[in-house]
Amino acid sequence: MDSVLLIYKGIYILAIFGISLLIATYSTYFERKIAAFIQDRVGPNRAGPMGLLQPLADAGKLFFKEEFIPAKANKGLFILGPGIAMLVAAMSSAVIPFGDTLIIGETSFDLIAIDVNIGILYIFGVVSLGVYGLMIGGWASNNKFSLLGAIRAASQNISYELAMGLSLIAVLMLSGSLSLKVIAEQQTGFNWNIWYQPLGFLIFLICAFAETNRTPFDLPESEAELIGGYHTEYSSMKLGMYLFAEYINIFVVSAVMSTLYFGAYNFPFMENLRNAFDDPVLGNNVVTIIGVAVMFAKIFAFIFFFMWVRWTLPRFRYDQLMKLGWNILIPLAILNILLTGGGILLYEHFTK
Amino acid sequence: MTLSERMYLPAIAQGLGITLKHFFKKKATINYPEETRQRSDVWRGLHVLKRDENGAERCTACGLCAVACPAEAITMTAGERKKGEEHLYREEKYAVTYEINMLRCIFCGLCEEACPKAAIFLQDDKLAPARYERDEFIYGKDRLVEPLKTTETK
Amino acid sequence: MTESLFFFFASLTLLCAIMVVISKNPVYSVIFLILTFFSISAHYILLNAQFLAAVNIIVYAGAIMVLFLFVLMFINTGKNVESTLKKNVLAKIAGTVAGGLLFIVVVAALKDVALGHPDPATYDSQVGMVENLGKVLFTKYMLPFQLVAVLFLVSMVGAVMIGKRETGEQNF
Amino acid sequence: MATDNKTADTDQLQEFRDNRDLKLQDKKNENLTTLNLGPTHPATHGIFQNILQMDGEVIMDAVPTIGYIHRAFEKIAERRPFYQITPLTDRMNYCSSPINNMGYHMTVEKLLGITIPKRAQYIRVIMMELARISDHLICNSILGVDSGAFTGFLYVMQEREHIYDIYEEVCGARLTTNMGRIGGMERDLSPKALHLIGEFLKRFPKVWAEFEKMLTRNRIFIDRTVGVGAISAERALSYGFTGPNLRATGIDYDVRVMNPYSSYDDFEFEIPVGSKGDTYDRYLVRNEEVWQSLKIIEQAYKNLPEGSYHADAPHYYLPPKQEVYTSMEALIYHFKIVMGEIDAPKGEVYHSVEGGNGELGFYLVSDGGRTPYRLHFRRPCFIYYQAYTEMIVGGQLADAILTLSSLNVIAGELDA
Amino acid sequence: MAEAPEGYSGAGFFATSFEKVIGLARANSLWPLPFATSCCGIEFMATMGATYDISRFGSERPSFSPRQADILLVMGTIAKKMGPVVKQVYEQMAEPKWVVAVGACATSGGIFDTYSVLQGIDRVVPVDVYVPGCPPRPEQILDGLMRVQDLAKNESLRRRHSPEYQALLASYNIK
Amino acid sequence: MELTNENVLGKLIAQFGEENIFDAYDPDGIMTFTTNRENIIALIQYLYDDKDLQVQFLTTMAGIHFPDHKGRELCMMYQLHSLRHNYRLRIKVFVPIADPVLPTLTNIYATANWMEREAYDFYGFIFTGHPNLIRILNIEEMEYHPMLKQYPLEDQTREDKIDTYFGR
Repeated sequence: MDSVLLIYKGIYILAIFGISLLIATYSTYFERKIAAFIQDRVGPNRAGPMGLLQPLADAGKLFFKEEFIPAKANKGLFILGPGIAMLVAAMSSAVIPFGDTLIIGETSFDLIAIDVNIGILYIFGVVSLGVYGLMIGGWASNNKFSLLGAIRAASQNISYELAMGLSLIAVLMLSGSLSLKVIAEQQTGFNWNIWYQPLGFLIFLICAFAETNRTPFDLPESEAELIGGYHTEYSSMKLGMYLFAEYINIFVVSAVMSTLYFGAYNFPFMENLRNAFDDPVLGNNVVTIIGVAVMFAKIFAFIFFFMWVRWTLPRFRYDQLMKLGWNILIPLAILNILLTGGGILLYEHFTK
Repeated sequence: MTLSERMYLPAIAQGLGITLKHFFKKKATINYPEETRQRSDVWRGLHVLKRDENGAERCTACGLCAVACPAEAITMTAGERKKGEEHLYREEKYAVTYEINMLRCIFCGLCEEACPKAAIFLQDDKLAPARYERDEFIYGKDRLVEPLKTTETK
Repeated sequence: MTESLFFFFASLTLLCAIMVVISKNPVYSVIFLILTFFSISAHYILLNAQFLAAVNIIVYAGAIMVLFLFVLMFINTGKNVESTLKKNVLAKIAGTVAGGLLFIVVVAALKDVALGHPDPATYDSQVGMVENLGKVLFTKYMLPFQLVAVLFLVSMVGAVMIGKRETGEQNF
Repeated sequence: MATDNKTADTDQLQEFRDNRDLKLQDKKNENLTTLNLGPTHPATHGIFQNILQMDGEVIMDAVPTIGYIHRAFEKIAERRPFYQITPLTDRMNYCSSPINNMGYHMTVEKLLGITIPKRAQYIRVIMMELARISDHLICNSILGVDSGAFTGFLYVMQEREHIYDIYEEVCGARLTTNMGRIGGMERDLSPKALHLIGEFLKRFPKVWAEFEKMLTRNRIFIDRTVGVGAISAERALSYGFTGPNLRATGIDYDVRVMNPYSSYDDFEFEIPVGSKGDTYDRYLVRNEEVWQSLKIIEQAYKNLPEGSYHADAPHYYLPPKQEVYTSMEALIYHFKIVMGEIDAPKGEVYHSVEGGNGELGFYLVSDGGRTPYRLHFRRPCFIYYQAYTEMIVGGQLADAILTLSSLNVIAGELDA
Repeated sequence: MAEAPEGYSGAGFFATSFEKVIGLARANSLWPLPFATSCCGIEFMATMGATYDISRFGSERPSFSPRQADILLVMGTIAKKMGPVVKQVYEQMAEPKWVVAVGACATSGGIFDTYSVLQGIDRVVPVDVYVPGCPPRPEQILDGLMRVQDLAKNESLRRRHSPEYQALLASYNIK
Repeated sequence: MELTNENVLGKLIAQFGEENIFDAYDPDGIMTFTTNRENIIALIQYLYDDKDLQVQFLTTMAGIHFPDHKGRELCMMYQLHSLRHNYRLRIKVFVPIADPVLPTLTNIYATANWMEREAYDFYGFIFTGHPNLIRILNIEEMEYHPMLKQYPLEDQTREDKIDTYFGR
């Protein structure tokens, strides 16, 4: 029994890792395609049918490109940087519930790698480490553009983490738990958190853009100013790892947003569907499988949104970014906490 | 700024709306190697040395094109037409060698304009292709002169 | 299992801590310090205090050390300071004295310490969980908690004031 | 012009500059980092280098270096017959080559004393205004690209393709047009060209309005540009600014109105002016100028007079090919013109046109020979780029880049 | 690792060696470094634009950092003042790298046969593909890109270590 | 006062004297006259300050080389513009090539800075008082001033050039 679960967990973790890699790989493809479509172009279409092999071509090329370590760079840290970025990005998807429980025979399998009761803090902790990859890489490159990028990344991530955490607290007040699984379970059917937390979601969304360094917050790598920012000096697969990490981060953040605000794997009328089956096990499994699909649909919708915004908006300037984070988002998040607290009190006052 | 502009969001939503509209628009791309974009009739493309209606070369090696060329890309040597070559060369003088350095050429069309015999012509349907070696860009008469229209190809 | 993990993490913590001190490059020091925090967090997890573990990482590794690194990158000194320090005999003597004093204090403090042994009958393994922590904080330690909060607020206001003064405007 | 935004705080800037001087003098100040912006930086679209002294993200000083694509136009011009100089002018401000072509032709016509027929003048106006549109279109959309909004750029680039189609129909090239000849145009507007212009007039306003909608009132963009790279009217005049960059500071100097050429006095149009001379004003002025150019094209297109498309100047304008074959006189003229054996009269002329970036002047000295004795180009970019240092100091790196793209410095024109 | 691209149409494809696969990967993912100095750079914008769309070849990601670029597209006049910069950028690029000289100025100096202009960038860096035109039409630039793709497809993985290649670099005084 | 060429010239001669304002003529509607290097700055300053003229815009500066004019080989042309009155005028100063020294204009017009550097680069004019008189377009190592008539245009390193048929 225990060993079955252990093996299952191992397989599941591998699968999640594989899926996030796959999604990250194909995110590059979708980014290019979506950018092209938005810009009235057709995008990559010559590598394989509809250009579907484009990411493989990129990966293959990056693997076999010359490894280049600048002479003045700090070698150890130069290699460590992308490693940290990749590792941290890959770690963070462990606590996300991608689905409910599958029941096979007697055993029920949770579709979550590790269900810790501080899931959200875990993600928060891991994500907050992601910036080290950028900072160390940027600093070790011994290039001024990289250094500027690293410094921007550091200050940006720290500033927006605060607002992000504050906007989260409102959700936690509603759910009363730090476990993502519990938060997901609470939003059955159409009872999603977004209806109670529109402002909180907005703040979280903006912070998510900032944390993943996407436009309009892509200052650490803004092409027009810093060439490549922190990854200016990187070539071959080390660059690939940075790019991977960025896309995995988008994936994870999308998953977190779906879980926290958009009901994770829950979808409207799921209870009706579940009850429509005579066999509760079958009903449960069908709903779970649909739930997984729904979860991924939500994630993809968010990924699309990320790219859509990326190709629409101009980026902020450094000081404006800071101002937005500290002067607008943090007060707003605090206001949101107060409002939520007041709301909960009122609700309890009138219902009890 | 008005209040709505201060809020960031309305303008952002408007921008997103425009880009989404384009997402579903018909694409403007022309798949180049398979399809080609239509060029104007007067497009100044690759040079050709014309023949007259009898298949004789029009060029008389007067050198006006070489003088008119701001890039100094044209070189030629003139020769006297011998007896029995009337079907090859229209005038009494002709260009023994005629070379255009396509790398130097700026396709300004001044040579075409300068030619009093309407011999050199910049075609609208051909472009100078990219190549690997610098030497391949010296276009001699073998590549410049219009291929002879034989009866078979008619 | 737990015991061996404890020893592993304990030795890792000590090793990293020593590396923090002896690394010549301040950036390496910071990275070892982060590793130290990680292994301390591992200790927390072994104690079933997941919340503390996570907060330790978020606050120390995720925020404070980032700022350390940030400052180090800006200053980008390292070598010069180190070499001048090394040559200075006075600094060496001062270091020795200070280290010796610290050692004495530690010995004095640990001399009479009796290791507590929790009673397995009354020990609540969930004591470190978030709910319990929250309950304790908001009941038993209400006053200290609020005092700390006020202190925090004051320091925040102070930080804002200092930050503002730097631009040269006389706002207060 | 709508500039309802916060005023540029000149006092603060002055204070900053005083502080900066102190900081720069203090050589021991190790907080300043040197950043080498260019010559291959993505934002320096052409090639110019700036060595920046930075205090964190703030620029304390900048030392510009130019000349990376110096091509010696003025020297070449002294060795070429008049008609062969046209291809050179193409490559000066390559975003709006027809304006350069026409400006040069008008200069030579002024020297030779040729007046060209109305129809040719109107065709020139159409082409020049199309060129102005394509110039401003690149400048403003690149401003979007440099601020991170890439997409608008590709929307308007599609319209530029249509402008190129018109060029192609008129002269046979897309970018380096070599359009027009001394004494007129080389060919009349073909029916297809007229049709394309008509289509363009119908379609372009929609695209341009959409582009404006994406950027103009977007607060991120406004924040990024308002007050950035501002220059006062006095300084701008002292630096010899002309064109949109001068008009953004509030001075309505436009060669098309001050010294009308090529029948510009026939058309109704307004000169948009800004007030603060910052990046946003430059953006707005260019945007508005595009609308005005459209207005001019529309008028010229509607009222295109009948007549010849070139002056009757057999000494200078090549005879039609058909006549060369048949008439001896035409053949002689043809040879003389092509060989460059037409002696120009002695004299010196200065003629200026409103180029994409300002007053594009040609100072031509002729000693009666076959080539210009001296041809000096007044290149607006070269003249106003020297103010760049003054404009970016005190701003941030990101500001410097937007200022650069809003100035529309064209390397070909800068370095000549 | 780069898997054999399954489903890639064409009979006998699977018989091709590993080298071919890498070659294909490289050919379809040529990230350009647009070294645009003048007019040709403006035409390159058109190539990137919607009508010609260089992204179809997988090359729409311009890497302004030389480390990440695969092809150096030199577009526009390279003056003598600029020559060392071109060389430096070339040296900074990671192998495998290709150079395309686009336009009359970059290939041969064009009309600027003057004291200040380099008469073709092959005087400072080895050039793989020349694209004529002043400026070339976007079609021609794409043509040049496809030529590089052909080169990349057929290039042996060991070419960059071969003595011929080293000798070539040495003849340009590079490294 | 309406600005006509006669008016302005009269005013300037009254101010500076016949010996300093000479060779006035009007080749293309822009009044052109010559002055000497001692008076050029004062003259431009006067034009700038005068209430009636307000010639406050420096359009361009261009050097010209006349190798045949012995003793006054180099000419510097200043073209000024009064934006208020839309009145242009052109001032020339001739200096010998052995002593190509002119006072700088940068104190009046900021834009003169690079124009003078360009003139130095091309012709070798020396502007006294210029803040940073170094080459601007050419490489610093260049040994000659390329726009002087005696120097060739062509790049001497070109190999594929055949001179037959090129009359130049």
